[in-house]
Amino acid sequence: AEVLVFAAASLKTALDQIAPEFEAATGQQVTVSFAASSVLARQIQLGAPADLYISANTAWMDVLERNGDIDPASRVDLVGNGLVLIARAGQPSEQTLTPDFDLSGQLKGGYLAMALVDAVPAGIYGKAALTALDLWNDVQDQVAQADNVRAALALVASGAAPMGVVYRSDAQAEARVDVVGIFPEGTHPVIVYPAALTATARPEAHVFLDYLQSEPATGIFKAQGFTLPHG
Amino acid sequence: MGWLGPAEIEALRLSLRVSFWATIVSLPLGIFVAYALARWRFPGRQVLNGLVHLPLILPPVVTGYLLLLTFNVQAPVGRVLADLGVVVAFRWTGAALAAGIMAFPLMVRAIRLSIEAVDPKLEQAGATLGASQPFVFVTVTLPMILPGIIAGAILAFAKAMGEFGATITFVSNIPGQTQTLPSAVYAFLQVPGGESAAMRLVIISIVIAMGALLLSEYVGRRAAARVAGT
Amino acid sequence: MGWLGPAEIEALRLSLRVSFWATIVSLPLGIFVAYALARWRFPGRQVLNGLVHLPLILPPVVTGYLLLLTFNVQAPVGRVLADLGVVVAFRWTGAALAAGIMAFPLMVRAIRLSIEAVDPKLEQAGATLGASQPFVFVTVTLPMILPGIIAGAILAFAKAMGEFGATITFVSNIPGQTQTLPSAVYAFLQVPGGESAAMRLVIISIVIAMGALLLSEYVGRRAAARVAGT
Amino acid sequence: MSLSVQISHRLPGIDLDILFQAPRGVTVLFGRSGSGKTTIVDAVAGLLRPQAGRVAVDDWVLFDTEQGHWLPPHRRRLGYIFQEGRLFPHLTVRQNLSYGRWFAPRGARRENPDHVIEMLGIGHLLDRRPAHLSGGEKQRVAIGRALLASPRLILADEPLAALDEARKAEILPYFERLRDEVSVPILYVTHSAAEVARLATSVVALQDGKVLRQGPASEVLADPSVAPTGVRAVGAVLEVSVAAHHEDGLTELTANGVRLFLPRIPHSVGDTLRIRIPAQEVILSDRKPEGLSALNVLQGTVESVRAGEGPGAIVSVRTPAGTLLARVTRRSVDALALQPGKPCHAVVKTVALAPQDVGGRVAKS
Amino acid sequence: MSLSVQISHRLPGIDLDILFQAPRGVTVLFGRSGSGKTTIVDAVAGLLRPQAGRVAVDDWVLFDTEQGHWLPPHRRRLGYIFQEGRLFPHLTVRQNLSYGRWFAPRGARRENPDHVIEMLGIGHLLDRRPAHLSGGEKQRVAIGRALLASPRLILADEPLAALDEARKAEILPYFERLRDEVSVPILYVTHSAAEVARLATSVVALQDGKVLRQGPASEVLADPSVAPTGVRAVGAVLEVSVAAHHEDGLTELTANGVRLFLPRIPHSVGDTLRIRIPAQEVILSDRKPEGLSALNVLQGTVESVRAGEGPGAIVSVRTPAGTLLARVTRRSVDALALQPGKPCHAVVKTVALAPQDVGGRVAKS
Ligand SMILES: Nc1ncnc2c1ncn2[C@@H]1O[C@H](COP(=O)(O)OP(=O)(O)OP(=O)(O)O)[C@@H](O)[C@H]1O
Ligand SMILES: Nc1ncnc2c1ncn2[C@@H]1O[C@H](COP(=O)(O)OP(=O)(O)OP(=O)(O)O)[C@@H](O)[C@H]1O
Ligand SMILES: [Mg+2]
Ligand SMILES: [Mg+2]
Repeated sequence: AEVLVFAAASLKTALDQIAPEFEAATGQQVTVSFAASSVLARQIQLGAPADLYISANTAWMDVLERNGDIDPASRVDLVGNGLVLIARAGQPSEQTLTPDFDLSGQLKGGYLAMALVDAVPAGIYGKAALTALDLWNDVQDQVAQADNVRAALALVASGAAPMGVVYRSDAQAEARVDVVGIFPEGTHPVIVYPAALTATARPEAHVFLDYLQSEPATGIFKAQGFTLPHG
Repeated sequence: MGWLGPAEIEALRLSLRVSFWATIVSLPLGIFVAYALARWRFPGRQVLNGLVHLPLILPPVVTGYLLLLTFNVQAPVGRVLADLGVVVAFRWTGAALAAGIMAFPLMVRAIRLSIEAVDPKLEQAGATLGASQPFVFVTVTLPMILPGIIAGAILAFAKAMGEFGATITFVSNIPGQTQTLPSAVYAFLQVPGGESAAMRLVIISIVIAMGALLLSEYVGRRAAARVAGT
Repeated sequence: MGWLGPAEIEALRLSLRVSFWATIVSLPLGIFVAYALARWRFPGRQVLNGLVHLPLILPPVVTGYLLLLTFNVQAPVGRVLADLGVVVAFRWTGAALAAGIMAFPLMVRAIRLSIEAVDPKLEQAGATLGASQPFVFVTVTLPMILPGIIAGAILAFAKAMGEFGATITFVSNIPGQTQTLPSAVYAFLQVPGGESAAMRLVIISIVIAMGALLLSEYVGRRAAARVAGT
Repeated sequence: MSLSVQISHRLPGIDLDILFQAPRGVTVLFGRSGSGKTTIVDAVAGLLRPQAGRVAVDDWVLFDTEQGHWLPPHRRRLGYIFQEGRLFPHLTVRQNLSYGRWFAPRGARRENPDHVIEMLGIGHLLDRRPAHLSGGEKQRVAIGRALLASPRLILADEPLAALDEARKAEILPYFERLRDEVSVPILYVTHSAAEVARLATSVVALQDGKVLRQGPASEVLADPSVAPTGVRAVGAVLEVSVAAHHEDGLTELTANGVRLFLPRIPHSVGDTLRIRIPAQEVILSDRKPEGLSALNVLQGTVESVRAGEGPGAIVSVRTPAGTLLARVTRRSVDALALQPGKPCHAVVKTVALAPQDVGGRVAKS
Repeated sequence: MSLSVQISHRLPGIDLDILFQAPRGVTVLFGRSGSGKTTIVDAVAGLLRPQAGRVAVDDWVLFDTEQGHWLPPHRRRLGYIFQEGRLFPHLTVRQNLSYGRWFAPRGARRENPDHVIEMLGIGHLLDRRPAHLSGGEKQRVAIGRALLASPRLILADEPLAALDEARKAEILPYFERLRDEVSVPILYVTHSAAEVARLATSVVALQDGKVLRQGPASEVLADPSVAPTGVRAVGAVLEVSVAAHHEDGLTELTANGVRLFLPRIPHSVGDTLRIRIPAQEVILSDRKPEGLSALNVLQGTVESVRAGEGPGAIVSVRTPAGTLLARVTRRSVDALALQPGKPCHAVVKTVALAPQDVGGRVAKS
């Protein structure tokens, strides 16, 4: 029997490395379906045969938990992430952002690429952080919202937008961009990827969820730029 | 195909299978609906026409969501189908269903245009010679609209090969079951550094779709030349 | 429209504007390309044909990404255009460009089918009466393919109204500039509980697109009836 | 088999009000362009649904609006030769020809395809598609397609208009045979007086959607006031039988014991035929003419003289062979003092009895 | 203006090898169905590009494959009346008619549209679209469309085939006028001997894509061996002038001083005309006939006797009015001992000189 995992698409690189290791270690097959957290959550609500759900934000996990679609006991915060301001490669190197940061000046009339600020987690976090730093009002008319954080990254990487707000893990993997600013922890809600077994999960799924929290897997997550929550 | 991983080959095979069946199965229905819209006047004609066009108008995600609401195993329709042994939710059949529905307006429009271009006087001639309406359709109308059917089928196939939004929303992105080429492309595009893998898959789609296109041009031209003479 | 917020009205207006211009501007080019593909034999014809169909085959995200690479102000093409005063990146014009390109294959196919159904003998008759080829096209071919043009335009408009993947990837989602109805729908669908707001917008799209569809049916039928006689 | 047609139909262009009964045989619709001929044929075929009317062949009712009866076209077993061909462009000539055969009931009379193909001279076209056929070739294929459908009713809308005289002469006997041997009712539209005279059992003259006059060919054609294609169509029709074939290429006929000569015709001695003698081919003489190249001289008495418009008059002459019509000038009427009761001779040029004007075997009605 | 045509073209159905020179006036293409008439007309129009050939009107070269010269159809200023109508379905009859006028150069001769519309009897159709016109109505509109394009060259492919005799009689004079007054070269396809006789300056008889015979109408029609539509087309053409119109509706003509009568024709006294006397309408007599209703008796001597196939023979008789042809039986040839030099009388029925066979004014060539 295989384990069917529904995972947020931004975990693809990491899970694509972890799954073979797990299979090699346990002989168990793992299949992962990557899509937007919202899409996967709705599918689970409507009877998808998934065993394990890994969301890119807590909101959708909360919905599933409330509806009894997951096993609340199994819910864990799998990995975390940080939020950074990026620019095209070759920029002065990173600094921690403060309210004094002249973001709109640095944009030079260009756009600030973000994920959808009211819909997509990275955008929601980014808006919260900018608001906390009191920068949002200055730049809100200059925000280009992409449908996901990778598209926002692509806007900067291609040069279409001079700067963008993305996850640290994304910035790290894209050579054409540099991190120019780091959003301090407190400026936005904690960025976590919660994971939980679905209500219909087969027992083998538990093994994989455990595996994700153990050594080879956590190393791979870290190498991708994710943080491990609570340590 | 040394430069394609097994997962990618799987996605390619699945995409071909999904697009093929989506096209083949919807073709008879498409021809029927096109004929009805072109030649019959019946109450609800405009409603049918609107329904057919709906997948074109709706963002694919919405279509996928509506499909999910309709065909999931808990919904009435899905349950009835499941009792009949047809499960589409999270199966490749569901991907084909989504692709077929998304491609349906293109197919119907192309075929309908061709039917409207057939001179009813020829169909009448068939009737005077003793052919009933279905027979006239098969022996006169159908061969004459062949270029339109081919055009419609190829549009549908191409659309099915490229369809992604409705599919992933409806049947998710499960490798080997519902992960079509575009879904795989999407997944690659969601992660840093996935662009080159994505492009590889895109090029494969292009090659296949272009091949189908060329073939359809050839077949369509032959069909048209038959009518034009020699 | 008390139940629509100002942002949504804005998105609706923008969607209409984008779809309208995408359709109108691409229509002459669509007719030209359709005519060339239907009636001329030239080297590179199949390449043109393939290019036209490309947006249909590619996942919209890829199309949007390619547009982004081509038209952003850093890219050569984008820079040339910017020097000419035409900026499409992050503008509604860019959204229209994306929508137009995505809809182009549908438009061309419909028009091309109609052109292929026009009897060249009628065009010859025009020529013997002294009309040069462009004149014959305008006075004979064009009126006769009007139903096809209308079908093509309406398909394109509907597609443009529903287009989302390429648009958001290319010009992103800037309220008032590039936030079209489908982007708004997408955004609503990303958050828990956003479904009802999304459906409200979807219904608006449907109403508009169906209105356009009915209108096109009516105009198309009148055009066809003219040819069929009173 | 008699055909009864009653149709009322309003169109923007024309008000159709048609009522006629046609005996078995060929009913010719005759009338100027736009008088409604094709519309009537379409209604009989079921391609047009008249606002009111009834069409029946004997008691086989094709439609009857009063009873709400409507036989769809494909159930009418038609052989419709359309005015504009309407060949199937995607089928070869051969496939066009055999199209109707798929639907003919098993028991139906079958034409011999080879014979029809040969008669129409389309053997070399069988594998071509219609697009590049010449106008006459298309029309011939259309005729063949209709004939090979084993029809119970033939509708022919100017079937020979696009053909040359020689080809017409080859095809006409075929329609005669259909009329006489197979007794398929035929509704035939033509502008040609020769075709009317030769084929028509009954003629329906139309004008502006109304029946102007209807009756046996011999009567309608003898009436100069209606002859719809002009005075040239006026003529007498005689019933004759073949007496002998002579060696110099002439055939001798007897009409009530009177001898008539005409160029060799293919009928056998003893056959009964109808021949048409156009009024304008007849010369009258007040004495027995001598030394004339014309071989046929019939003695008779003037029955009536009808002056038409213009300089001509139609003189009918009772002869032992039957009543002849002669179209002469009024000047001649005066010069010869032609008036009822006056004895005279009718001179008919042999060759004026050309094959086109010779009808086939007279149907036994 | 003379038309020179040379075309070589291979088609799957036919090998075309055509060479003819036509004098100013109407050149009639005559030949059986499938003999290549439409193909030639298409080549002249530029709708077909022959593999080799040259077509010129005087020194205005339409195309010349050797010199690589090719005038596209729209530059040829054509009035092409197609065999199959080809009306624009999306335009009203009025718009169809005026289509060609947009492109006629400013200085071009303009037909009066009202006159053409009246002649064609399509005034009541002007606001309709072609789809539901009758066959003959379509054809008439097609004729009007071509004529109103101010053409420098008229191509008419069986323009009158779908029309009734009465309508033909109304339209034919119009072509005559074009030929005589406007001197537009006309290439005219027809199967009707009457049309040939009336219009043709020159006749080109075709067979299987080759020119069988070509020459002036009077010569080709007098030759029974080529007359492509059968022996009925054989006849003599006389040049006559109008002498008087009589009160009883007859018109008196003189042909070299010989008087001939025929029903009133619309030409003025003094006009020069051509009339055709079909060979089969002529009776020969070895003595002066008396008491005959025929008004025209011409004295002459037999010039030649040509026996054709079958029972007939063509006798040509030199008369003061010109040479007449008579088609008689061989039996009569023997009975009257007709042989060259023998004096005889030719009897022509007045009414046989029907209006259809009266040509318009003779063009001064
Ligand atoms: N659907 C229609 N709408 C309007 N007018 C029509 C329609 N159908 C026929 N007519 C008119 O009715 C008249 C009779 O048409 P029909 O085709 O029966 O003529 P026809 O006698 O066959 O003439 P032809 O010898 O020219 O073929 C014509 O004037 C035609 O224009
Ligand atoms: N494109 C073509 N391919 C093959 N055969 C052709 C083509 N065009 C014409 N033909 C053949 O050439 C011959 C001459 O055709 P054309 O149309 O010139 O005849 P036509 O003399 O006009 O006859 P009709 O009096 O029947 O109209 C026909 O046998 C026809 O089938
Ligand atoms: Mg008709
Ligand atoms: Mg022809």
